[in-house]
Amino acid sequence: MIDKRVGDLAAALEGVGDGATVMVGGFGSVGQPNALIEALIEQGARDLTIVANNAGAGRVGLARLMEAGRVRKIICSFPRSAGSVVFEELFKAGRLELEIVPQGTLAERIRAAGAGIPAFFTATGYGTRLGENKEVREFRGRHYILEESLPADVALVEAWRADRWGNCVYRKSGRNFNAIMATAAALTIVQTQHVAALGEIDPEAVVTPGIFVDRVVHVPYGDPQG
Amino acid sequence: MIDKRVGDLAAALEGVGDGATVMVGGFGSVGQPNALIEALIEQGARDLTIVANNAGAGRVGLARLMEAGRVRKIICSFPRSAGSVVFEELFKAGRLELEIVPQGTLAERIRAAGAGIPAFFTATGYGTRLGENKEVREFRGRHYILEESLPADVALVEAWRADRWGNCVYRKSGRNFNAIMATAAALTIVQTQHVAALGEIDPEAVVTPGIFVDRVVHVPYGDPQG
Amino acid sequence: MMTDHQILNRAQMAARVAQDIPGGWYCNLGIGIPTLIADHIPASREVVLHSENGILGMGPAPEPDQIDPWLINAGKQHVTLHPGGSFFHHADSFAMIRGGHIDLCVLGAFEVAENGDLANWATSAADAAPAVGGAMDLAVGAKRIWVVTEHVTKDGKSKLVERCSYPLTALGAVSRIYTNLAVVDVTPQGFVVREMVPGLTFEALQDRTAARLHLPENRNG
Amino acid sequence: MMTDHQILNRAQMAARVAQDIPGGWYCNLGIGIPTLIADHIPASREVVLHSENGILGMGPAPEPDQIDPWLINAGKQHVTLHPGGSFFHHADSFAMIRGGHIDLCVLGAFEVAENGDLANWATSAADAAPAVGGAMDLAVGAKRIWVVTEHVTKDGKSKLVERCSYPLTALGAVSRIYTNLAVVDVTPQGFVVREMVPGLTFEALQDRTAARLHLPENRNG
Repeated sequence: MIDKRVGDLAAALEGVGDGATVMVGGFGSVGQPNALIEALIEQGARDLTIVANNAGAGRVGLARLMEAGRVRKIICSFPRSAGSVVFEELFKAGRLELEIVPQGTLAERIRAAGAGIPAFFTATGYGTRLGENKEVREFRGRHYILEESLPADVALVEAWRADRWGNCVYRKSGRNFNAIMATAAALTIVQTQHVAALGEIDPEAVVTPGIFVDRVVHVPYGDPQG
Repeated sequence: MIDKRVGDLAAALEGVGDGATVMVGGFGSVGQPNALIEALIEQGARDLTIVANNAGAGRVGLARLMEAGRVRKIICSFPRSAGSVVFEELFKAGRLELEIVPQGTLAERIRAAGAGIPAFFTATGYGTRLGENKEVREFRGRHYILEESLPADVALVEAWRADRWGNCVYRKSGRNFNAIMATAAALTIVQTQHVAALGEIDPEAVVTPGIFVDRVVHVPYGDPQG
Repeated sequence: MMTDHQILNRAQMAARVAQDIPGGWYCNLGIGIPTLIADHIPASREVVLHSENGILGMGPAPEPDQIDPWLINAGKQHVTLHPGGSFFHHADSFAMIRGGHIDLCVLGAFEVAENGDLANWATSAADAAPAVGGAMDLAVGAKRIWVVTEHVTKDGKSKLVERCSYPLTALGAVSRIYTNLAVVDVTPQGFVVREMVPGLTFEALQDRTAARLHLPENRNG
Repeated sequence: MMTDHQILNRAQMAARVAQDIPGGWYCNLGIGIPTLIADHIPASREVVLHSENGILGMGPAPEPDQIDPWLINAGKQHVTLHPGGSFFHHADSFAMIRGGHIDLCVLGAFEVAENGDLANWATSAADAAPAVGGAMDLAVGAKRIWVVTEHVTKDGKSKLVERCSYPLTALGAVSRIYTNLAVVDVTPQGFVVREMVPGLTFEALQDRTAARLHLPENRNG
């Protein structure tokens, strides 16, 4: 019987290695896999590359992971936001490598990794600083730059409901990066607010089919804060 | 008030021009926009390029459109199937141009057109006849070929339910090419089995958001035949 | 030089943009003044708002006791959803943007050049960590880009320029600019003034603009 | 040359493949003999079947009075859906395939070469209109490709060859072949025979095979 549910957060994070590239879902406070991030801090993996839309806020979650010195590099679209104090400190001190990617290119690079597309052309960034040193090509009279896919070793995902096969649905704006990151990692770990019985999620409404999911841990975390 | 519903099939097909590239959804008999195809035959546009998975069967629908001499070229993955008699006749007679595309590459080229990606690399077809004369590039030790996006002038789509904003859901294996073709055409025309009131379709379960849809025509067509 | 003319405040600028958005358009409204535009579109006019974090059919901010913590816009503010709205993931959301399905995107700007170049994400070439977000994708992807911004910075520098000095967001992207003083089209001939606040002269507007302004041809001819 | 050995029929070949599919795998079964494999996976072993027309968790053919006309597989046969199944569109379906998420794809073949090259879509280089379907995507995308096929054609020609003569589907794709006579692994050393039907000798199998066969190293050593 396929049962991807694991008993606790420690089991969910087992085997994440030093040097891993870790995707972290969420946008703003919605859909953040906070329990998995906390568990990753406990777990101890170092020298991580984080892929996320933001670079953390306050001194909790992603920011705490960074403050603990466990992040070597961050790949994101919006590092500076209200309360990104830890990022600011580390970046100024030269202790954090940064790769800024336009949000749509970030999303498409992640989707491409999940879809077996190693590279694609996009108009986003052409003629700008973020397009420098990238291959330029014209299609139908317009200029585009080549972007490569962005795969990860691990994806940390927050779902609203998941079943033992790993099928997931999300809640409102909590779908965001979670659904695409789930497809792009060698090890996809889901923290879910609710566990559904197999067959309870409408087959027409499954957002992440279980094929993309490796582990499911039940964390009735409650509503996003802030 | 946004109301994309039109009164009849003639209004749905209005303005489709000679020489148009027309996408036709469906896989096997499921999700075929049969009423729209019949209406396209009535409508009279000629010299069409058809994008579809198959090249028609029997002497109805797509096959009848082809038999009427209205199709210049077909882009598909599986031209020869049980009952593709019209295709065989026209192709042998040299009266039909054919572009064969692997099914996944066809799907991705359509999706790319809808997503503003002019070209992408894929391993599919590398080293085969269908990869000949295509740019080859190595990424991370593996060979890929470059494929361009495939946009269309018109997409003919069959949905299960649609509302006046054009939001669509499909039924079981009827989603197939319909959902991606809806994103890739300048004019997307939906024939729907059922019309839903606005807000009746669960926002979490909308497959084709109305932004992609131009016209909706209510055709309670019934179950797929065969 | 003082002139006796009106200066639009932020709400008035937003209202002015809202006037020009026809029903049926799919729009993405950026952070800042653009976000305010939604409040000035009459409820009778159906304009479908897109938010890049995966929402189509976004409604106004909820009453404080009606907040749904799971529903925020790209500016991280709580919002609502209209009937007919839908949710989707980030790749699908930016497929809508990049694929040219959004009729209009309204953005703020640091600078707009007379060739339509837009600079709105980084204030200095030396800033190694500017936050780009979805600005570049929106600027290349939407069918039309309008900018809404004060005509000059707090230091009195014109935001309408011959060539951008800040790092670019996109080339030739902007087609219209709404400022607190004027509505200016970006045309192949450069900036064309379509409208000015009452009491403002063309010359006074030109004085505050670091690129040449033109009057529409029918007013010249 | 007659030998007194068993020859597996189609159902037996399918059953033999089914033996080797562990629970928990995501599998795509091609048209023909591969489709029959599903009937030989015990219900107690959860194997999740994928169909490229947008189904995961496909169940067996329905009873005639239970047919759902909206649910067909890639071979256009009516099927059912297991609890836990899901539907998706063609781009998402092939993202699963191309993205390496399918553990196993079992396909038929015209020819398999000792370097793993597969030819299973066109029977002649001169055929201008062969139907490729999803074969090329599956052959490059699934984590492993097994072929199930008769060992020789109706005309007695070996389907296991040194180099394919038919148009290729994919290079170096196949890792294992199940025939009506043997189970053969494709290794860097070429074809290695893992299993033969009772009564068949290695020499007799080699006689029917147009490429050199090897025995596993542990049987050689």
